[in-house]
Amino acid sequence: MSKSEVSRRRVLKSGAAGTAGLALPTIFTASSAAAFTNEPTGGTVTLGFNVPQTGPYADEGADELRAYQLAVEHLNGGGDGGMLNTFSSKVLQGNGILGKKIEFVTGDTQTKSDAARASAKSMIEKDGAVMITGGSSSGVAIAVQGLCQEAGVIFMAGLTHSNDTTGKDKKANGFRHFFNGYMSGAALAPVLKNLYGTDRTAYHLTADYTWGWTQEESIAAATESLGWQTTNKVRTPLAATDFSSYIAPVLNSGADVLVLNHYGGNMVNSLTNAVQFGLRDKVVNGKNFEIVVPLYSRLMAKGAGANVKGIHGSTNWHWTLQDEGSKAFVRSFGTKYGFPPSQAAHTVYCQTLLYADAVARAGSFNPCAVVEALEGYEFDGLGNGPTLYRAEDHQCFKDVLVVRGKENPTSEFDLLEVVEVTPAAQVSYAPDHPMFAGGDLGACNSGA
Amino acid sequence: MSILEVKNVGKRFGGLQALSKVNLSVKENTVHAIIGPNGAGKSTLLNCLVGKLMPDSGSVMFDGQSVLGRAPYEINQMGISRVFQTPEIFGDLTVLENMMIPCFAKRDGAFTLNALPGVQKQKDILQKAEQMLEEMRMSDKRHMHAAALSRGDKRRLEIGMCLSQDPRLLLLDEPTAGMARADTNNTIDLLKEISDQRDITIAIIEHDMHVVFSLANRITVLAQGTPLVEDDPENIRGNPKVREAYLGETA
Amino acid sequence: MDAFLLQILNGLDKGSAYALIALGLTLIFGTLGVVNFAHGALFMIGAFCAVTLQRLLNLSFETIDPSQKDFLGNPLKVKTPYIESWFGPDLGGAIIDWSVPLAILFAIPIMIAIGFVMERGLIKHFYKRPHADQILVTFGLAIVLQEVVKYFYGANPIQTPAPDALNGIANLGAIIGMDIVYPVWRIVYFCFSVLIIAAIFAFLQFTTFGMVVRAGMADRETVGLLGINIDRRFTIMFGIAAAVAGLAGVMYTPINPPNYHMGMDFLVLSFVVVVVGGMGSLPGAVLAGFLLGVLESFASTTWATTTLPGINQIIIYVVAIVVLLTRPRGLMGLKGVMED
Amino acid sequence: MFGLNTKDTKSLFIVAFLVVVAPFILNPFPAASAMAQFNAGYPDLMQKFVIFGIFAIGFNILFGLTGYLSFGHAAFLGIGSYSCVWMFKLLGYNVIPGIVLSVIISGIFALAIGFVSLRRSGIYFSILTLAFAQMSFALAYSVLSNPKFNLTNGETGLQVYANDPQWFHRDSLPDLPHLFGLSMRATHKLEIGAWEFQLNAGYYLCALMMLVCFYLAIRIFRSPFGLMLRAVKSNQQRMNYTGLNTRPYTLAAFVISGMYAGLAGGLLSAVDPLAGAERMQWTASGEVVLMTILGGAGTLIGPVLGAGFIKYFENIFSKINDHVLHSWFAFLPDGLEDFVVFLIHPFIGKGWHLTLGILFMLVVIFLPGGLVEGGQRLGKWLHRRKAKDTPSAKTEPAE
Repeated sequence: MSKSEVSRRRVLKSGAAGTAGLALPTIFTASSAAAFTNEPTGGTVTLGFNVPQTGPYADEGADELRAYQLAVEHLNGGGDGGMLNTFSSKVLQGNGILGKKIEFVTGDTQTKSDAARASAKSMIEKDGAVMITGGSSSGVAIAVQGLCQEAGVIFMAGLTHSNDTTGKDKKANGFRHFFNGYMSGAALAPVLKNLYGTDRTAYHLTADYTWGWTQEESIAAATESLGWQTTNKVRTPLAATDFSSYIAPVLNSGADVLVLNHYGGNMVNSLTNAVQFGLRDKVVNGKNFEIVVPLYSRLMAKGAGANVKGIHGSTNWHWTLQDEGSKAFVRSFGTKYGFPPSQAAHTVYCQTLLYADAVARAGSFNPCAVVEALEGYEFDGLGNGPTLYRAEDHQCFKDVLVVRGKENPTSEFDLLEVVEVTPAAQVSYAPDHPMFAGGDLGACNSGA
Repeated sequence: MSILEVKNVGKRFGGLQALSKVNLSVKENTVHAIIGPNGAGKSTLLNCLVGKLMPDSGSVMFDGQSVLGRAPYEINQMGISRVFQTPEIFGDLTVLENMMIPCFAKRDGAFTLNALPGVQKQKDILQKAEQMLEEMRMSDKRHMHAAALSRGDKRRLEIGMCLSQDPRLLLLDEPTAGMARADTNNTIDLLKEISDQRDITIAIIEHDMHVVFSLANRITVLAQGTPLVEDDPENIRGNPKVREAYLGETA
Repeated sequence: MDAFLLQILNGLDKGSAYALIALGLTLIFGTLGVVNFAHGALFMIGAFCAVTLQRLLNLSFETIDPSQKDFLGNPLKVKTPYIESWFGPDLGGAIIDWSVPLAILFAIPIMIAIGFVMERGLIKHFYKRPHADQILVTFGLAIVLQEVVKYFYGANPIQTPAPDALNGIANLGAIIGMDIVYPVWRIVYFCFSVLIIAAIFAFLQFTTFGMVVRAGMADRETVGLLGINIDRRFTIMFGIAAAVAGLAGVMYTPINPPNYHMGMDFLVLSFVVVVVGGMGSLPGAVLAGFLLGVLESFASTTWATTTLPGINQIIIYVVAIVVLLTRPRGLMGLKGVMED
Repeated sequence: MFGLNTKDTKSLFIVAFLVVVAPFILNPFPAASAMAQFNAGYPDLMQKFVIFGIFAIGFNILFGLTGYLSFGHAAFLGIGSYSCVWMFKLLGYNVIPGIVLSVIISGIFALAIGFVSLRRSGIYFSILTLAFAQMSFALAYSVLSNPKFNLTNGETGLQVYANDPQWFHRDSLPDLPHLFGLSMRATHKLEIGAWEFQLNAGYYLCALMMLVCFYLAIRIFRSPFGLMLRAVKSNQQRMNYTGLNTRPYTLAAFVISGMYAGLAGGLLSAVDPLAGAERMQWTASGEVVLMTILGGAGTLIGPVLGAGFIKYFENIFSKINDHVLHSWFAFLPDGLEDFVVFLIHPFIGKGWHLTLGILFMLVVIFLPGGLVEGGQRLGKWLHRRKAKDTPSAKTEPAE
């Protein structure tokens, strides 16, 4: 009996799909009955976690993956619920999303646009993922965001700090919770003014690719508006490992602040080299020489070791924050894995919750419905205070942390201390700000 | 009429005067041997003839045209083929393919982008290669890898490859070096046959007097980079200067 | 002027690492005729010898300190290295502080052992195989080695500081009345490299063993005919080359914290260095190492990058192309080596 | 047929058949089963198989035939990709101009780079090509993407923006690369029982291109030109003294393989309109070397096999995580399950590089001729077994 059923179904299905396919080649989905790409039809919904698992950012990727698994556990009703308990929206019931149990697939971006897109495509084409999230660099985030826009799925960006992600490369289907270069500059500038005064001369070392440029542009603009001078902006190759030949000219340049617009291995090495050359103990024009690292990450600070002591930078989130959301997250993450989460882990955890919540509020997995639910959405309780997902560019506006390398760490995780929580209002900018201009959000694409 | 005219050729390597004032004239349709003790400059002279080395002075004319400054492949296209001391063949290719390559070079010149028609469609080339293999009595080995051939067969193949281009001048660099007696004799017979049956000039550099006197009808003796004497074999055999310089010990 | 001298120093320092890696590479080319794509991985393993020793010395027992809390609010577990409890905080602390220099002693036997195992277990079977096969198998090995390291140590860089006494800066220019400050450890690194290079050359020049190896490099078959067991000596040379790469790695760790892919970062560069120097030429490798290091430093100056944007990223390759086109076998290459 | 001998015609037909039915044979497991993880029959991966197949076939014309080991072929892949995306930006999303231009531009670059690099041989040639490719990569990544002269769009990758001219774009055409209106992303899903198969337009375009490339490669292999290239590999000295100028032969091979690479790059952009600079990095050049050697350098089908092998690992193994492992071994008792997962864990997911590295070594050590040799050995072994069986079967009745 079951046999005949199978064969009948086969005939019907392939016949129907056949005619539909011939008449009008559809994009990504075959059955024109589906309302949007990868509409979940069974009792489960698949999310795609696309993180660097090989290459220099593999550790961050691994931390993101841990946070994703934790988020899935919480959303499916497992564990202690984490930030679900502190999240301002209460529509999530711990029964998956819209009653569908969450399943996930993982992939390796290799921190290369090509590989990241290939991996995301396999999630969409093969595994039927309805949302892609992750990444630990802006190039990859922008590449995958573009793909998701074309394919008609939602992209919830992971760690991406370039202005372009929600600037000139913004896409309707893409959303960023993480802060950006402009915000780093705007948050840091007042703190730097208080600490170092307004009569300062800055020397920039910048990683020579898009993120570095937007970071440099942002921080230079912010500090110059304080009255600081900029003596030099030097681009360093991404592949550089030894920065001595870039650090040495700083010594006699007359500058008294060195800004390192570097991330990852670049930042670890350039900071190590700068300290090696005695810059931290140097006195120029009667002022102590200072080093600033606009984008800090605890994982990278660990790589730089004692060199980070007393050096300022900004970060999206830090595990020492004492609000209820952060505490709940650190508790459930720490209990499960034995160490506190990184900011990358935090942002992707939030993104997963925010996506699930948006679907639940919209009552549909349809990307366009999700976009509508997220646009202009205000929420709280996810560790960054009251936050707005701005409709114009899909960027989250929230408080930004200014942190400093701790002088006397009590543990291997206790490397940074929060100096200042810059309120969201101070880091906000107009959607058409020149640093973000040139992009077009376009219309949401559901793939239908 | 001489086909190859070497005039006043000199060549220095650092402090060593390898060749000085070499004059040589090879007549058409003869077998001309160049002999001399080790270090006499035989190989250097040969390399100057085929474009591998550029002499410091003098001239080398082939059939009225200078060969100096030309690349080896150009000189070959002028009609000079060279057989090496250790056979230089295409070891990775089959015997038949080895034989086809010079045929292509003869037909198509130094370079032709003949990338689409199959080799098997080139009937004229195939026929010529097969015919040459027949002549070399190697037809039965046509599908063997050339590297797997015996030393003697490699030598035959190489000579066959040179002949398939119908060169006007065939240069042989100690063609029997390292060969067993039987192989040497076979090679002598082969070369005799070639010079008898073909309209070809052969210049041969040789150590082995047996080979030289079996083949050559003109001999130049080189000593210390300069020609000692040039004469017919009978006269060379009896020449005391040559005996002193070279044959004295070996003859 | 002092900026100029500083860049020379930087160049020599970079060149030290290039020269040491290239020296080992070219030793292996020259002696064994093997293209070793795993040589960068050996450099990396050397660096992780230092990391491992640092970890070993920091092996700790935990005591619970109820007065402090960890990040989850539980009582903090305070770690005390065994070394400190055995030797007292002063001596124990000093031993930990000097872990990088101590790692030299730790790394030499390990690297030589790794070299032996690699040569006898794998490379030996590839002497007669085409270079392409050698490249593929050693590249595979390099991937395996680096993934194993990544599995145990993670992907992030690991800080391995120099001893405090060598961590500061020194005023080199004081002697000539100028103000040229330079990190002490970088000076140590340069001196160390010169020492190692000199030792290798002396070893090859003045010992019987070295003479045989040099003869073997020139003509392996003839030396083999003399009844000398050249293979065993070549195995030892492979061990030495591995040790040189390893030591370069150990001493490099305080300059830049090591990570698992640092070998790959240096691999391509060191191949360029070897080829620019000339395949199979030891002095060539050293010369090219320092030369490219210095040129790279100068190309990184603002003056150079404003004159020719991007020159700092391509200088090595430009030099490689120019050298290879004007000197077919590199600066000091030997004829016929690796040309087929 | 097609000017090929029977054996080659047969292999061409076999390849054509496999390529056509690839969406089916690459999806042997039902979509919902645990083994579906190993299914490779989805558009992106199938496209990668054939595109990198083209890349490797082209590389093999240079390396397999002449023995010149280029370490910079990824540069042509990248140049092809950029050219194609530029056509999208300027003209519109039809893939034909992009693909044509990518072949032409990469051919021009190959001519220039080859002309210089081929003055040297052996490892010196390899390093020259590597140097050119690394320069291209470094420049594309940073200098050529500065705001004043943005040729490559740097780290993000070159892509089409809404304000690009796209002169021939009309609203009726898809807003994605298409072939006269047929979107490259158009996928027809076929559900047969528990199985699901995807027939993708982009894949079939690439597959068609690959067949053409494969066919041309066969013709080149069997032509006098191919013979000359093999002669170059075998003995350049003899070539020169046979009146043949080796330089133009190697240069022609270099340019042809560069154009193959450019075509592959163009197709990459055609199925996914974003061209990243990483495509030009030395690791990408190394990848095609590995593909070719792994599959069997100098053989016709080897490079395609090698390309498939590497891309399969990259895309399938990297996606297996502990979660998946646990679901596979759920039938085992708990302790044993954890133990098995623990054992396999280092080799999958983030450890896929390790697995690939080990496999490289195993293949090179035990199968010097690459996967093709493996196949031949397997064939011989089967043949022998059959041969053993047959005589015994024949002798039986006699008894």
